[in-house]
Amino acid sequence: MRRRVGLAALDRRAQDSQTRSTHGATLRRTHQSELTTQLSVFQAALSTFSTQYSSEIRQNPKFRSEFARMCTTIGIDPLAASSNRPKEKGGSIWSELLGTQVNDFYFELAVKIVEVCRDTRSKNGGLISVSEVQSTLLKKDQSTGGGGTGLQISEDDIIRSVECLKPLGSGFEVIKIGKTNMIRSVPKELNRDQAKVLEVIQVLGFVTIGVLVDNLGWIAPRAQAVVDDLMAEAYLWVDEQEGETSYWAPCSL
Amino acid sequence: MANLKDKSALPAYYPEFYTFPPFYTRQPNAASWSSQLSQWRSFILAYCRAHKLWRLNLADTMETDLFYNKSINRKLPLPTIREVVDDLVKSSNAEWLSSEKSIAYIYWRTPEDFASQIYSWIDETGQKGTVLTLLELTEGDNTTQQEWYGMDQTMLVKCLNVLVKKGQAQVFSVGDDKGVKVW
Amino acid sequence: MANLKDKSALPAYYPEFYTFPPFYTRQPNAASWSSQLSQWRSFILAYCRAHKLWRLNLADTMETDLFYNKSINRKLPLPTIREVVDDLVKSSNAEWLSSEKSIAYIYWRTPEDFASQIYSWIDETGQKGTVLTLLELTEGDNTTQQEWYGMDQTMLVKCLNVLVKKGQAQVFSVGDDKGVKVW
Amino acid sequence: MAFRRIDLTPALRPLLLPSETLLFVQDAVGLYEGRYKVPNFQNGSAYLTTHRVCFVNNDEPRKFSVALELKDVERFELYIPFFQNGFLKSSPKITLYLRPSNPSLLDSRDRSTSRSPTYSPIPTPPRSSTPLQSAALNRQWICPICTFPNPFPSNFGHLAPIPPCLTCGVKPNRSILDAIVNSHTPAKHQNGISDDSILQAGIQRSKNACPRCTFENDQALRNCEMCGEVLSSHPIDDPSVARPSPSRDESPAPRYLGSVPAGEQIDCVKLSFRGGGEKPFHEKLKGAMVQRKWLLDQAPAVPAITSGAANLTLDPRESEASPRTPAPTERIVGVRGLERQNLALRMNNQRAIAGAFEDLEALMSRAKEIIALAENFATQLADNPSLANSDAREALSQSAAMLSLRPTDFTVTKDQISSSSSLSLYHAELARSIADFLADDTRSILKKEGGAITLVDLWAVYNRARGIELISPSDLESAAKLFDKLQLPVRLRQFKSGLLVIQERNKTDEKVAKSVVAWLDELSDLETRDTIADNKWGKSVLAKDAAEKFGWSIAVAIEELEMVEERGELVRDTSFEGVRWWKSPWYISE
Repeated sequence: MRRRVGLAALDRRAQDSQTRSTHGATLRRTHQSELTTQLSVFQAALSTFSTQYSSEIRQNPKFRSEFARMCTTIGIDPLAASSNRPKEKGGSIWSELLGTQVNDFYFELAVKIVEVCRDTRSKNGGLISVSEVQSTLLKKDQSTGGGGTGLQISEDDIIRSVECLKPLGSGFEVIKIGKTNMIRSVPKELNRDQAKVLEVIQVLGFVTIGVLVDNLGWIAPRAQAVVDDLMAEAYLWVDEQEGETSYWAPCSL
Repeated sequence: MANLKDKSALPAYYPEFYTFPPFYTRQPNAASWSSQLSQWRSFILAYCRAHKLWRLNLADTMETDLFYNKSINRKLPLPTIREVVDDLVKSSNAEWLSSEKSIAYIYWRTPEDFASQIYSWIDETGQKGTVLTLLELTEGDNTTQQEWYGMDQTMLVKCLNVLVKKGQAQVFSVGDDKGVKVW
Repeated sequence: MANLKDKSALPAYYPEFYTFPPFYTRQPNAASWSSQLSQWRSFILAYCRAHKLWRLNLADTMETDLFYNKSINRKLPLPTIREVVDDLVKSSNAEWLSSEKSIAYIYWRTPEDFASQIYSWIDETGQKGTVLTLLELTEGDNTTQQEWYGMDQTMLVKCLNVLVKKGQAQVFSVGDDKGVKVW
Repeated sequence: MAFRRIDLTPALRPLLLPSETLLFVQDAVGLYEGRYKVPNFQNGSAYLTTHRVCFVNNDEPRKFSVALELKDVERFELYIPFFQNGFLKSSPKITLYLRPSNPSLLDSRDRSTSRSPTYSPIPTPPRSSTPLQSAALNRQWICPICTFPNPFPSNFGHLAPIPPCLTCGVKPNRSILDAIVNSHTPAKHQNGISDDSILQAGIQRSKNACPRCTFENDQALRNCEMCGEVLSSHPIDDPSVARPSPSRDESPAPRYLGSVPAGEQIDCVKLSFRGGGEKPFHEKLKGAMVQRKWLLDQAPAVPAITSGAANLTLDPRESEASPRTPAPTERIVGVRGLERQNLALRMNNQRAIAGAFEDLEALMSRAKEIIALAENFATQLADNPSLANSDAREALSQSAAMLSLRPTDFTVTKDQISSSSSLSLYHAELARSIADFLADDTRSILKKEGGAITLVDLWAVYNRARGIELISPSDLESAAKLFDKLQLPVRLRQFKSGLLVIQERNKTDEKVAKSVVAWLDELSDLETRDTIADNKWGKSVLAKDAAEKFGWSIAVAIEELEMVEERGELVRDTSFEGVRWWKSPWYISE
């Protein structure tokens, strides 16, 4: 059909766009309503689930980590919202399932981790193993009447708490040295050589320049430079009472 | 090497780093040294308290458990010990006997605390107003339970001087011995 | 300890900041680093010149006065030394012997300068047109006063190549040694 | 008229009375007197508290912030126009009908500070004397027994019972209170009608004598030097006080805020909600009117139980209230309470949870579907923006927030989510409450940390103080980002290493740099010879020393020193002893 020129074409085009926009509007409206209905359906399912299993989620570490793992896989961050944020103010529905306790559990755990890292900073330079944090928290728990059989704080809980600190630009980072998870509470990253030296220390318990040269094939000055840097950051302590000077790491004590 | 972590065999007041070899080398890094210093300070005070040591003779104690960990064959060198005791002196937890810094009084409890303890003990035992010789106080059989039992004479005088300054006591010499009257 | 104030104890060519501890730390700030770099560049060149060092073996010199100031116990770390030498290479004042950057030629005087010096010396001593072995040039008893006395063979060849390129000389091998003819 | 001007906290929020708690906040609200719009009060936030309805205008909040006592309200109505998005878009309104108190009974408890002719807005008080003191000062009676300056309760009047003294609990007799009330505002009685009319009769008062302690202050002073009592307005004929003309053409009978034709009797006030939120506001208002908390003022101070839901604010006032009440109950519910709850949970035995995992799996898969739905809805909106009207975007961001989707993997951008009004209002209120928490002098957190605290430490301290219902790190981060927009007295700053720090607004880099360099010079001048190296190049310092000197934490000290280094004024000296800082000999100050 030859394109009609002139006024007829003009209003034809207007008409087309008109229909298209109304069509688009209806599509959007149906889509929107479907989304909201689905949300409310999901919310109902959630509340039934929470009445049944909420206690599990709150105090069983295995369940908690399984729930958190699934959330991350489908892109949900239940810890994003404060536990007391009312729904109409952008609170998340997960608080119903988790209840303020679980959010508070992770946040309170994170508060305690921040405090432990800060207290031990001068001792270990700001690098501490997750297991040591766990044992310190349990010891503290006992001393504050926690009865020692504390809500089992698993390493996974600790790692997740530290992860949720990320938005605070805190420089709190979970890094892996060798096989153990460590928490670094100082902004400065470890370069490859430094991490390697700490790894060796984890295996042997200490390190000397000779050991580094033999095992890693580094030339002595390079090894010395790396060790001096680690000393400057207070990650290593020096021991000069037995033959060759040896370097130990309080964080892998 | 004994497992570094297993400190269960050691008494509670031993520092966490007692079996950590570098603990016996004065750390050059400022942050590490501040944590090392504070651990050594509290260890010395706790050790003296546990062993009722009023004076710390550096030479003698060099070989004791305080400064020498036989299991890992590590010893805190003398200059570092002096540095720690100097720090204790700064916070008035210690006092050098003489300038060549070989023996020091260790106040694991400050003279003021001792003074008030002695005062309340004398008060309870109703010996206010009576004259007591210093020996009675430190070696008398009825003070065996007190914390200051066996305290060094010169140190005892220091504590009593606190009471004198407060006007609650008077120290005077009885023959070649010394006596005190508390009211 | 030598009194630092009077730097007279140190040779003149030592940099002004030789006793300034931060001089031995690679400054992250660009402005500070540029002045630090230029001071280290001139120090290395002057040091090699004074000690007639043709090659700089980083590992060996790490412990010498060049990079290690014993009096304030500070030494320039290896990576920073490399960075300075790289900068020298850029301005063709140095050349790495091999890729792993452990030894470098230091041209405290550029090959061109040496070439013209050698040329004018040969000219003055009227030995133009005669064949001279490289050893004669560097270890001959009549070149002891010359700056290039004791120069490294490979480096001497580099300087003579300058003359060859300018067509003023010809290098050829004499038995297992090398000779040069200048005209 | 019942509207009275009120003071604001440093964070531009209404200053609450000791026993008053905030119930609800709603922005995009306008004020009407009767049928007339009140100029300058058309775009601000309405704060509903247990005692009052306060209104803070967005622009020039200090000048345009008023409050209406709930006890003056007889009844109230919620009016929602029938066709909301019709042509004549009128927004829903809440009308407050005022108690027909007879006009002659002049509102003697005028709380607004007497208006001085020089119509200068109250300069934001320097940090040291926070508005807390200035507000409490101007309305006090001295208890004859223990001479404790008690604040007048908000509802004091001829009919209300006499308030007991807060410390000794003895009730003064009425004559003392009336004497204080009458002596305080002599000027008003003379001219009878309006309280803030500036046409005071030219009564010759002795040169600026203070009503309470009769100390003769200087002419220009507004608060008495001796006892800080607010001085009554200056005699008019003081030549030195230039009277700017603008205050003259204020409406002759400024009984109302806005311009109301003379002679018309206004008996109601309207709040128009242009940004929604009228229903929750209405509910909370109903609750407040039923509870009538202001009647409790006479009763002995009931321990202020922090009401749960919307009460975000950790209001400094609460911390003042708690010392008087018996051991604050909420402390036990706090972090130690959580520890005790852990104990109770631990006693719980381990039930078989295999079933739970399958159900969890099912739940999660359904959640995945919804997320997929939301995602393609978002892409649909993104593709043809023409369709995306405001309520579609609102529904989208609402659902994203409810599912608390991670903004990074979800197409709706982070700011789109936080643009939904309810979310950003939540963050704005959180930001203000944190600013007050930091500015609160009893805790002096910022002072103790040397004027700067890392965001992590602030988060830990703030949550420790809250004890329960802890706030999430991402909420704190979004709140901190609003500090600048809300011109709060603190600002968020990011250091080179990525460390986030909260700092007093007036602390600039130059000032910190100058003070650090000055400190180094001072140390070098002391010519201490502890190490030889020091004397030629001046003294060097460690981060630890700087932290001690300026009261910073180690993390902040390192960042500040690196900042000065970045400016070229410091150089570093790294050895295994750690990093030492020296004044840079290479620095040539521009």
